Amino acid sequence: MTLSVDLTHRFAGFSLNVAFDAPPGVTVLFGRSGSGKTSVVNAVAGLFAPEQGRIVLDKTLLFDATSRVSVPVHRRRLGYIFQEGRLFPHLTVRQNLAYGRWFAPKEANHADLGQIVDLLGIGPLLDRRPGALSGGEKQRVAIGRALLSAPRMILADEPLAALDDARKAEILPYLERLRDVMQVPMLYVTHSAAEVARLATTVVVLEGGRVIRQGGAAEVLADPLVTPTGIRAVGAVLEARVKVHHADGLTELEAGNQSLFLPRVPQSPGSALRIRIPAQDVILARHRPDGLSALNILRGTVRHVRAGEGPGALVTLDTSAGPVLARVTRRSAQALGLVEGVEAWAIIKTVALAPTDIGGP
Amino acid sequence: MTLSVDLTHRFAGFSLNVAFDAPPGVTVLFGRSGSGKTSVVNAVAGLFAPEQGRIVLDKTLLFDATSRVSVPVHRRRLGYIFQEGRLFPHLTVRQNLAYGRWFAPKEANHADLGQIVDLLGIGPLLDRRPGALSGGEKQRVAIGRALLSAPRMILADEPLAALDDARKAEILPYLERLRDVMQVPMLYVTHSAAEVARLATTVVVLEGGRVIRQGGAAEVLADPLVTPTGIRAVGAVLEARVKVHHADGLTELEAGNQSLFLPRVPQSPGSALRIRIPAQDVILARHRPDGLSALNILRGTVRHVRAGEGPGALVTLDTSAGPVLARVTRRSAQALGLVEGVEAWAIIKTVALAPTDIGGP
Amino acid sequence: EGPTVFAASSLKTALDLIAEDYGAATGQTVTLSYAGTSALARQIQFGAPADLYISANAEWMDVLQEQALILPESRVDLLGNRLVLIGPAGAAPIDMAAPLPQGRIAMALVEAVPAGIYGKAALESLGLWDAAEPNVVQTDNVRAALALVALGEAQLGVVYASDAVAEPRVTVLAEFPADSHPPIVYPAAIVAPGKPEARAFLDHLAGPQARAVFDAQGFLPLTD
Amino acid sequence: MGWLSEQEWAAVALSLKVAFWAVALSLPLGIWVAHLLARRDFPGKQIVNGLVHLPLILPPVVTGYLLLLSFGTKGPIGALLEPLGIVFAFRWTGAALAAAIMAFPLMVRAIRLSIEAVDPKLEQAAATLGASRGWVFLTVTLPLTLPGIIAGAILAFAKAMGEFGATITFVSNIPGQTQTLPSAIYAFLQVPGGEASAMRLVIVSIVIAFAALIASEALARRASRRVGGA
Amino acid sequence: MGWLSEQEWAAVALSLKVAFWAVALSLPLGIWVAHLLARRDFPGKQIVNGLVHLPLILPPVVTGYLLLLSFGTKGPIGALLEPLGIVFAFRWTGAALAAAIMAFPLMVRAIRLSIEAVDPKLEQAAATLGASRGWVFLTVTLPLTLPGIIAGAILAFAKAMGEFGATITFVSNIPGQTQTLPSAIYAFLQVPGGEASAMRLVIVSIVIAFAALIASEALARRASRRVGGA
Ligand SMILES: Nc1ncnc2c1ncn2[C@@H]1O[C@H](COP(=O)(O)OP(=O)(O)OP(=O)(O)O)[C@@H](O)[C@H]1O
Ligand SMILES: Nc1ncnc2c1ncn2[C@@H]1O[C@H](COP(=O)(O)OP(=O)(O)OP(=O)(O)O)[C@@H](O)[C@H]1O
Ligand code: MOO
Ligand SMILES: [Mg+2]
Ligand SMILES: [Mg+2]
Repeated sequence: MTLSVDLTHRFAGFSLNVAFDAPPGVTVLFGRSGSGKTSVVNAVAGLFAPEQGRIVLDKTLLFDATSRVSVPVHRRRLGYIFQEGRLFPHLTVRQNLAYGRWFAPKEANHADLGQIVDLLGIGPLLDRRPGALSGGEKQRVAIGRALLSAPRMILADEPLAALDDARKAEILPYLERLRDVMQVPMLYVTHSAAEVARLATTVVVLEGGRVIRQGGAAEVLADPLVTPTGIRAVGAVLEARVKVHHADGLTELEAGNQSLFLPRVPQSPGSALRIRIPAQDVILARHRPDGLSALNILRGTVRHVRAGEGPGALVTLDTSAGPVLARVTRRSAQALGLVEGVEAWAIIKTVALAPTDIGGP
Repeated sequence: MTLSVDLTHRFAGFSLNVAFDAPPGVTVLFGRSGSGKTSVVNAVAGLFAPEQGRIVLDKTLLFDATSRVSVPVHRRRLGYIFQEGRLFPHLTVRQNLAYGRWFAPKEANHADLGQIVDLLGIGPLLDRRPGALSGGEKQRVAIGRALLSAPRMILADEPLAALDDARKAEILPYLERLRDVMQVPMLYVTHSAAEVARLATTVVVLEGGRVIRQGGAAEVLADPLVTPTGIRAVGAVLEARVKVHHADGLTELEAGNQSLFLPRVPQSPGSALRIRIPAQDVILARHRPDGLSALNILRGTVRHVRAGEGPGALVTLDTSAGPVLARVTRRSAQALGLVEGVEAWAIIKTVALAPTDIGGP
Repeated sequence: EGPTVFAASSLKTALDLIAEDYGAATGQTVTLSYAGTSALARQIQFGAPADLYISANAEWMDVLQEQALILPESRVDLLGNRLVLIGPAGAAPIDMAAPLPQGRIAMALVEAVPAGIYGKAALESLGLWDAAEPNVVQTDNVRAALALVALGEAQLGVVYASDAVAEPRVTVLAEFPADSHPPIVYPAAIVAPGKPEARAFLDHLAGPQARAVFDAQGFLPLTD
Repeated sequence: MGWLSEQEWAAVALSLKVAFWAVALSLPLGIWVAHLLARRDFPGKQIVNGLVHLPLILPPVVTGYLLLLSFGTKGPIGALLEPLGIVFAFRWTGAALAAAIMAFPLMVRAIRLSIEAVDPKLEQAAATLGASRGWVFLTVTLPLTLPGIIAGAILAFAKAMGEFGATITFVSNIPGQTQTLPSAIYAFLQVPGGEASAMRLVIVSIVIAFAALIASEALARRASRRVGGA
Repeated sequence: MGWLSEQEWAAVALSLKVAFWAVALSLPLGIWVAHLLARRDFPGKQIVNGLVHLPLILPPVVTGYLLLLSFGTKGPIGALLEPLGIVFAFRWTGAALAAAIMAFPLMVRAIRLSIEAVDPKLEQAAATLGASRGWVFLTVTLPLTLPGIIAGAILAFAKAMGEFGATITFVSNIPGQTQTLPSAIYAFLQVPGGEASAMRLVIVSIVIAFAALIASEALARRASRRVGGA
């Protein structure tokens, strides 16, 4: 399922001019506060009619300003997880969750209520009304409500912002499963580079109402020039394959012909994975280091060294597993003689490949 | 200014039983969604009267259930940044910001409107009403409104959750300045370990309505048993002192008698700093490593090795700068022979000491 | 400064004309306040600034007189009226000796409003009440009863002759014999303490010019 | 029973019946009109709004007279409805119609205010979950408007209990059929010394109205407690 | 001018004056009572609530009669106020009083509904910023209640323009002093052939009321646009 968006709108003091084509999978809208993310999502949902533009989902024309086509919101069947919850105050949590099911076509692929409730940890809340739920509880119910409406596509506006890391770590794999197993496409807004790396098929970077960059997750995150949410987001994404699960709880992956070790992942041997290596978690050495607690050491050739404004430099290392990025100090780069063409080793801490940074392709 | 909280309340299905004493500075309430953080803050603000309990701010008794004392909300003068914004829809952004100033005593220490507006980047929004602001814009105005009310104390409930990293990085130093220069105490709710490390004087960890741990930020974050928001929060906090600013943009710090290098920090030589070293960003070696891009290598002695449930282990290394924590795989721990008493080197990437993890003492 | 007159509403047309003439002749503005007889009487009980009261029945005037709110010597039965049975325009006259034809009979409230009270007494004395009662629809004033017949909603109505005159959509089918009901009188009296202008106007009302107007409106001037 | 005469009891019973049906039957229309005025823009909206308020502006007698003109047996609407067996003239149904029309502006305003207070964002959320306009209205707008509907109904009920001028003009006063409490009270007040009798009926009115008010407050409280939380 | 007699113009002017003052002077009290009923719990709340609704429940004549009893020159309150120079009996002020009392339940309900719709969380936020109860009310509750206040005022104005029964019973129907439009219409309807004259006045009433309605809608729209965003 592909989504094609092209829209122009002038608010007083802010103009939106966004066009992108999203292939199947998860498209992440990434950008600073006020860059227009929610406006784009609202236009796709049909809650906001831009002055100009055209929105097509698969073969369905959802909106076209010129021919004055606009499919009514309720026929679009897009499960929208709002930035601000929007639970129905007069219904219990259970009724909120069940609301969309009422209207979904009978033959739709329904998620299982019990499973979602367990996933979100909202079992004890089912008979309460939303009024006195905590911030995170509200957000979890809102996620469940959208997931249970059997949507053709999910629109998620910072769905995990109010949640703690542990809860995020529980929900993210489910979203991955939606993407991979149930093939539900998503338009996903987030400020979190970890979520981008983990979920995104495509990243669309917005700034001041315009698309400043669009591309695959690996590509966009590896681009040091695109750091809308801070330098910490830069990193490489490698494609890997599960090789074997070891008895000590580690999983061995193969990327290129190199081995990488990760805490046990659920995927069975042979399955493909994406792993993200934040540039700042990589240490470089000119000689193969020895006697380190880090298990993952990749050999490569320096492709280029880009000095930033501060004391840092970003080094791209071509390895057989793919390009790996490393942020080092200029001082170190000089001391080690890191220049284009030299051989170097990237040292990556096993446990730095944290679960939230791992996802299927 | 010290805050002493002791309260007991039974909601249907949830009971709150929280007591803690907070020294001057920033007290962070840390805990999973639904653990009772907002309820505690509401009780301090006077928006929720617990069945039992006593709340004292400095020498002022704010609330005492037994003697039926409850200072009215508006006399408490606590600047509350709510989890859900709560902007006044009928007032412009400017009027929202100015609201508290009206009621503040003339002699109060007023923050400067222009400065706050710049800090929060809400200049272009001043004449708009909050209705159509973006999620992050609302949140920023809410922060400004509380800061400008000249409060005796700030209550902040996940104030930065809706913001991008870049914006957070701009606001955090201001909060630090409030804490350090203007000496405004804060009760601060967050899910972010980085914010805890940076701001917290004291951390109170809640779970299921009870305090499960309380202590200094360094102490609590270094405790692997307290990981309410996931294992990634564990790390050591070291006290350091600025030694010299180098020409290549690095600042040299001294911790214990060891040198540490950081991208330039604003503090002048001689000033004290707190730096956080997340356990997962530390690599251990048995021999002094050489030819690495990492500039910060600390020598120490393994105090203990704690194996977790997964494939990981947490190693505490006593260095002259203080205890440093490292998360390594059990496999590495065995391979390197990391046991109590052996000598080891901690390799810390310079740039891993990111700005949001640095704060004054 | 002319007198303020509190008068039963049904006198409006006649009194408006008379007051206009009177004003033209004497230069005095007569202020006329029209409302239901009972409302006016109560207002006088509570100190209304009325100089002259013209009631549509004797009872309310009696009440005021007992409470010494009017000057008893000024009280006159100013006007009389006749009670008539009406039907839609063009309907054939009716013989009161025979039973009334079927159809709704519009009357003012038969226990409360003078025209209704008189009407009921008249029908009773003619032996027609028991048959008529189920068909009686009662209104809060005579004019509303008249309107029901004029609009064709009721086939018969019991109203004052003075009401029937000016309504072209109704005809008088029969006149009730004067002895079939208590005499219909509109007593008038000066409200205490008594204002000279009120006496002058009361005298004018009893005079020939006013009588002519009342006559034309279907009232029976009683004062001689 | 001895306190009120049989005919007075009949007036009490009739008033209750009239007020009940006046409210019950006009409520759906009131909700519809309120929704129209609150949430739609259409040409002639101000005319509809004005018409709704008309019974408030006009003296009741005029309203009653206009009702008689249009809904009487000889009136155009009355003549149209009669073959269908719907008769208002001189029936208690007419009293109910008059009461409903007089109470309509109060009912509509209360409901409209409540509809306007419903957050459109919740309605949008319902639409994204697949609910069509009609379902959004039924499952979100309407339940959230409940306090206003209750308020509107009780206002209308009170007004219907007290309505007199339009009722007596339209359906007159036929004991047992169209004699409501206010007509009976009016009659007593017309004759000297009738005040005491009138007061008995006034007290009955007040008792009924207080009971209805208290019930409605309890209902509204429950409705908003459900929305508020806990 | 030829279309209406001088006396009729006087009635129009008087009705406007009466309705304006009835609304203007009762509005603060209406807001206060609405706030009390919406946000406070106190013993006797149901009694207050009932009293507010009383003029709706009672036939207007009864209300007028009770006003006469209490505010007449011989009534206890009237006697009390007279030395202070405040006289209601048979003055236009009395007509305003009657209109205000008859319109009061409508005004209070509309405002109350709007107050109940204000999110208490905003009021709490204002309190944390240092606003005392009174200031919270003035700076947050009141502005957010504006649409309801406008609705309440226009309902009350319409009712005041149409009020008849209580007014004529309380202050009579003295041209130039207490003769309002409805009283004048009523008087015309009492005499044969008066319908045409009555209709002219009815049209005047309607025109005034429509103008007031349209103005109030525009005001309310502006008030809620301000709240809604943009
Ligand atoms: N009035 C109430 N009735 C019943 N339960 C309540 C009430 N108020 C709060 N609770 C429950 O108390 C618990 C703590 O709520 P609180 O809002 O303090 O959580 P929190 O720690 O702030 O969570 P979050 O991070 O999700 O905002 C929640 O489970 C909540 O549902
Ligand atoms: N109706 C409107 N009138 C004027 N400006 C508007 C309107 N709606 C949105 N905007 C502005 O458009 C910009 C983009 O808003 P949007 O909600 O899409 O931002 P966002 O990227 O979702 O931000 P955040 O991360 O803070 O939620 C903001 O500056 C907002 O103030
Ligand atoms: O003139 Mo009357 O008092 O309405 O019958
Ligand atoms: Mg947004
Ligand atoms: Mg919370």
